[in-house]
Amino acid sequence: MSVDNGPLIIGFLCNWCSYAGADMAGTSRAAYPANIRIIRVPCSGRVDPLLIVKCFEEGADAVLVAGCHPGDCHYNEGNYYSRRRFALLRALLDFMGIEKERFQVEWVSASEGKRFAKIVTKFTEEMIERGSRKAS
Amino acid sequence: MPETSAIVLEPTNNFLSFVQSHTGENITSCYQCGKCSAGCPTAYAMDITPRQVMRGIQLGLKDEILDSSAIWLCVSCQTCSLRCPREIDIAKIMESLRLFSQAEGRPPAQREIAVFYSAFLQQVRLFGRLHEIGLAITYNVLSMHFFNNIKRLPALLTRGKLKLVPQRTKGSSEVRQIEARVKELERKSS
Amino acid sequence: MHATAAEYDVSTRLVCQKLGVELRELEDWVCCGASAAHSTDHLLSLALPAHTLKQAEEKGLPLAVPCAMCFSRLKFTLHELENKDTLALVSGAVGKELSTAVTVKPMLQVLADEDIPLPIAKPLSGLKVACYYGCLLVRPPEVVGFDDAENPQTMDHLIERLGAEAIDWGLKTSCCGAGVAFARLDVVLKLSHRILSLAQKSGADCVAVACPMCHANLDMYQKDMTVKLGWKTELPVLYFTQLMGLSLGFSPKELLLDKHITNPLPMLREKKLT
Amino acid sequence: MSRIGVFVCHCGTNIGGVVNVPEVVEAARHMPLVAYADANKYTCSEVGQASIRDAIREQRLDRVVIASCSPRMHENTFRRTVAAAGLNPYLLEISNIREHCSWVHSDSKDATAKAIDLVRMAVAKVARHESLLPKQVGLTKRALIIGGGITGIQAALDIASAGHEVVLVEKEPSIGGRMSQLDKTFPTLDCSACILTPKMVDVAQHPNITLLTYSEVKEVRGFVGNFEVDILKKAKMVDYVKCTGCGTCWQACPERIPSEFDMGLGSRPAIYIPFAQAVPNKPVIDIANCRYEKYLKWKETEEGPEPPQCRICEGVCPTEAIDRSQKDEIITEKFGAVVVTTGFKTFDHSVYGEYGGGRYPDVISSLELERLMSAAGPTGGEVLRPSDGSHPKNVVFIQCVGSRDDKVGRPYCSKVCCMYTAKHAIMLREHDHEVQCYVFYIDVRAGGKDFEEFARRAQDETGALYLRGRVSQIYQEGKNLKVLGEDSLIGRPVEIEADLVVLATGMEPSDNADLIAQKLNISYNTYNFLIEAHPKLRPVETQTDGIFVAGTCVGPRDIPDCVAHGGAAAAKVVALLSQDSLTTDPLTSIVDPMKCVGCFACKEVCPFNAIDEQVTRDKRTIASINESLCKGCGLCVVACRPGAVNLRGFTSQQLLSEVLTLVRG
Ligand SMILES: Cc1cc2nc3c(=O)[nH]c(=O)nc-3n(C[C@H](O)[C@H](O)[C@H](O)COP(=O)(O)OP(=O)(O)OC[C@H]3O[C@@H](n4cnc5c(N)ncnc54)[C@H](O)[C@@H]3O)c2cc1C
Ligand SMILES: Cc1cc2nc3c(=O)[nH]c(=O)nc-3n(C[C@H](O)[C@H](O)[C@H](O)COP(=O)(O)OP(=O)(O)OC[C@H]3O[C@@H](n4cnc5c(N)ncnc54)[C@H](O)[C@@H]3O)c2cc1C
Ligand code: SF4
Ligand code: SF4
Ligand code: SF4
Ligand code: SF4
Ligand code: SF4
Ligand code: SF4
Ligand code: SF4
Ligand code: SF4
Repeated sequence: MSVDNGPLIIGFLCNWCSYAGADMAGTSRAAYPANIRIIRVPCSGRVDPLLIVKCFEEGADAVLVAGCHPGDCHYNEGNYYSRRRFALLRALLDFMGIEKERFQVEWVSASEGKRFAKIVTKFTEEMIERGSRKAS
Repeated sequence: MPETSAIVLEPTNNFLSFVQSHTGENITSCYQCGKCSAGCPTAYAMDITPRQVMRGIQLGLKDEILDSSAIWLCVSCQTCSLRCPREIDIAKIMESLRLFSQAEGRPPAQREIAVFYSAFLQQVRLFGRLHEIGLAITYNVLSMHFFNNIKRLPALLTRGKLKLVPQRTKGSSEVRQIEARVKELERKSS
Repeated sequence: MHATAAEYDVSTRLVCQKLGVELRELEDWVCCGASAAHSTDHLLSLALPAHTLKQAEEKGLPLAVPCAMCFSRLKFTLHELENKDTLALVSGAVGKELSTAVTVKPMLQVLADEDIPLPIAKPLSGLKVACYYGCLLVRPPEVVGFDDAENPQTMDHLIERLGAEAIDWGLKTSCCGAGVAFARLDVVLKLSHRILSLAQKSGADCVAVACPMCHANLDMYQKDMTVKLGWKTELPVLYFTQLMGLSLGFSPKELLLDKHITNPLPMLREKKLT
Repeated sequence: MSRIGVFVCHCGTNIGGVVNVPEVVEAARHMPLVAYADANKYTCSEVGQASIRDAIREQRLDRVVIASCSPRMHENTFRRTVAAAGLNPYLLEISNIREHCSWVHSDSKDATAKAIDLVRMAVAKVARHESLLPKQVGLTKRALIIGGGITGIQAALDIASAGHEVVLVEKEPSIGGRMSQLDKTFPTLDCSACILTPKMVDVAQHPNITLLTYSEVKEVRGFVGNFEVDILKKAKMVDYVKCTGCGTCWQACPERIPSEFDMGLGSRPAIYIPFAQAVPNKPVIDIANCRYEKYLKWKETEEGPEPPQCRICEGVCPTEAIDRSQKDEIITEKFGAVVVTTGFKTFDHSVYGEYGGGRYPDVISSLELERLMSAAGPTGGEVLRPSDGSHPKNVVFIQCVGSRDDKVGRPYCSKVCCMYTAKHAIMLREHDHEVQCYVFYIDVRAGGKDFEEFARRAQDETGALYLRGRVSQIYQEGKNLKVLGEDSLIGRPVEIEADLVVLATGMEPSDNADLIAQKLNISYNTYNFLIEAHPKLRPVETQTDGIFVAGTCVGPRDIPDCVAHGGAAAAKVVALLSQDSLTTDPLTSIVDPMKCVGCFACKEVCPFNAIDEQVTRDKRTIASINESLCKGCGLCVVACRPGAVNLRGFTSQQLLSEVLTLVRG
């Protein structure tokens, strides 16, 4: 892991909306902290809650999942399933002793570059405040 | 609206947020279609129509609204709320505006109506239910006919035996107690 | 709820007796405060009706309310008490634990119940009636939960069962001016005049009402309308319970039909109903 | 053992200005399985691409990572690049170090560290890529069009003219849709029938078009290029081969039923064509209302009074075309593409109790007015009040009825009613110079070529009084109607005594639009309007390949827009059908038959019905994925407990390896 300063955040971004939104943040040069590492997935519904648990197990400090706004899903209803799954996951994380604030789900559209940058900035700041999981 | 100079709009509209938060109604969503005023039985007699009341709130024209005759001429008939295409409860807002206006101690634009309302409450306070003579004294513009035949105001219960209980006024002391508690609660919350 | 008029009171009791609907008056009801209270103090406007509701609840009986304004306030109160915070607050004011487990019905709904047989002695045939519900009996629908808010039918069906004809007309639920009569008689005159003249134009012999305040506004000021608005005739305004009473065989005197300001007796005589 | 090549792009200074590219290249050289790493100034340039192709050949690379801009930018370009060097195009992974790195971070050290991480993740992922082959599937070069309004007619004609076969299914006995009910059309006031009828006739005569009227789509199976559709042909009881459309039967039929076409203002016989210019111009027997059919029904039970045995039509028909032996019939046809053009109906204003709830005969809808104005309508083109047949002089129009109203659950604007109301005001005045029109509006929406000029004409030239405000109540007073509104510009209530009130009722989708959508597996919104793939950029496509939508079934629009829309859908269909085979994206899910336990949790979540049941040789029922339908969303993968499904290109192993590489470093 080469994030020397601060928390490591893994971001799962759906290809059609949020990944494109992150691209848009780039195109509009909307800066945000460099702690996040983005993994492209076709749909937020492709993100297996178990994989997120794995991220935490392996020592990631935080996980962000971002998908299309409800109703805008490229696959009609993928994000509807993910919403339900992640609600359950949150309860599970709590149970596992991982603060549920370290896991965040956001809906970011392809045009919301600035918003994406804001979300990441805020999330990173919160995680810096919370400190590294290893340290605590 | 009785304003002769241009309306100077402030970037923050405190009146709008105040009314919205106290009524829980989204006044911003009023698109000024006028259906409320069109169906309002008393709009013709108001200085500004219910639609203009909504617009006035949107613009933050507190004085014009709270001093208007409109809020006092509203008879709470609910026609406007029933039909508003944006589902705004205008009648509820009008009611709240009357309260706000009174709370600020503004002289009501329709004095007679306001006086009637308080005379009315005075009656309830004294007798638990309406007493026509008392009301006649308190409110001197009384038409005698109106309360002429009133004996009692029965909330009647179905089922069981028909058992008419002579009128009692035990209620009135209860009203005074309730009022005292209301005052107390309101004092605490403000 | 200003008070109930004797005509209404007496005719309701007679009709109930005849139909075997038994009424018990709450010993201790408190005036709801009507528009006066809710115009000036929100908490009080809830606390007064809540007090009445509480009594009915303690008796475990449904409330049959003869006054539209009163009915409206009671229903509003019930509606607002659905909110837990409000419930707690108002309970504090009334000084008793309140609940929303009370059935509140307008008298009209109670008496129009099709399950109650009507032993008609004298069908009101040939009588054309404009049923007037007023605004508050049916509004707002999500609060009162009674009949259609724009074109209610309860009273019309009842009137037809009495053998009369309920005319279709467009101002069944238009406001008569309610409580502003004292302060702004001009407003009430205008509104009531519009209602009466439409009823008459639509062919009605009389207007049937279900609320003392509606009755007062429509019945009392017809002379003033003649002076101020050129209202040329008269149109009797009766309580629906009086019409029920007539068809059930009570005499006009028993029903206090002679007490109205606008005398309905000539019309009833002409229709051979007295 | 893989030999992975890593190519890091400078993008001029776009990347190179922030990320230390040489450092990334150096780090890449030390990553596992990496055989070669290099930098490029502009990778996407011809020079850049050539250097990749050369390296693949010279270094015998079998997998490639390109660290550059977003894959959404150049993934397809670079797939072609590696394919040109003989590699499978799917053995490529792109690492986004521009949009997600150099453009959003300014600290060179952080950005470089991040870029190295991103490359490391791509390397780990690419090592697990497989060679994938896009599949070729054949296609049926025929199109199905559902709904024969102006939109469907236009689409049918355009596709047929491009040389493809078209089947047009229409549920009514004639095509033409709503436009055939209109009198004149804004903004030019052409006669609707005059411009529509020739098109309807073209449809009937086009050698490539098969017209199935009085028919409905029952079931749809298959996928793009290969749909199989069951179509219900309702019994017409008339043999169209024998029938000459002479009209003797419908003139002789004694039965009278309110005419749907005339909005109930006129009547029609039981054997009928809906209107004079109907296409086909041959009748159907309305079984529910035909006297003889009623008699036959009665015969079965002999309950109640015996109806007359009419059969007059049979007696008069010169060609013996009446055929009572006809039964409803279901046919199955194959298509490569489907266009839905099921159109609209108007909002039922009887929910507005304050406007009389449908009780007042002289409160009519605009579509009813169209019928009253039409020379072929029930009054022969004279506008007469339904109540007493008199000529109305004071006419009130109310706009936005059943539109822009949350109270009735229709918050949207119906787009055409401002314009057609202006049209009505102009035309009523043309019919009768003494008519005074009043138009209650909230806004006059006249966006469109020549529209504002047209709407102004209504106000400037006809003396129509436009009043800004929504009407609150209408009630009958004597013979006339009292209309209560507010003039919101002056801020006072207004009352108008009207002879006739016309409600500009809004548009809503035809009945059963939602059921059609379900059959086709396309989406629809809360009002049942069908949802396009993208509201701006893919207006006639849907999320399901090969299914297209056009016209008012998608949202309110006028005739010019419907024609353009129908044409646009046709162009998409033609582009599809002009291919000889279809290439399917190989990034689909796949089931491991050994792991599948047949629970079908996957099938439940699949938004595209891509999962079928299949019986294995050892008689187990397991899931199998139809690659032509699968869109690669991966929902099934997550749903599958035993881990039997995987998504190519985004396998669970690949995502995990990205995570592990990242966290473990
Ligand atoms: C009163 C009024 C006046 C108007 N005036 C004008 C004007 O002047 N100018 C203008 O440009 N626009 C005008 N319009 C708008 C115009 O009518 C529409 O834009 C146009 O007719 C829509 O055409 P369409 O093909 O999309 O739908 P439709 O005309 O509704 O056609 C849909 C067809 O599909 C059929 N169908 C429906 N469901 C099925 C099914 N399940 N299976 C098979 N078939 C089915 C229907 O029977 C119908 O034939 C007016 C609209 C109204 C209401
Ligand atoms: C401020 C503003 C905001 C807008 N916002 C939206 C919005 O949010 N959503 C929306 O849907 N629409 C919006 N629009 C409308 C949208 O911009 C247009 O609908 C759309 O861009 C038009 O595309 P076009 O291809 O027809 O024309 P253009 O974009 O004008 O393209 C025409 C092209 O032709 C070229 N050209 C011109 N003459 C010649 C010639 N003689 N030879 C060769 N080339 C030539 C021009 O250089 C140009 O590249 C907005 C418009 C404006 C002005
Ligand atoms: S009816 Fe509703 S939307 Fe229309 S003006 Fe009144 S408050 Fe506003
Ligand atoms: S509630 Fe008040 S404002 Fe609304 S219509 Fe009735 S009188 Fe007018
Ligand atoms: S490949 Fe992308 S990053 Fe590289 S030069 Fe081209 S645009 Fe820039
Ligand atoms: S009479 Fe016979 S041929 Fe003529 S239209 Fe009727 S069915 Fe056809
Ligand atoms: S049998 Fe009679 S009713 Fe039936 S279609 Fe023929 S003529 Fe008409
Ligand atoms: S087009 Fe005009 S009339 Fe129709 S809904 Fe929109 S604004 Fe209202
Ligand atoms: S969810 Fe998995 S195990 Fe169940 S049927 Fe689908 S592929 Fe098979
Ligand atoms: S990947 Fe998506 S579309 Fe494909 S089979 Fe699985 S759920 Fe269906």
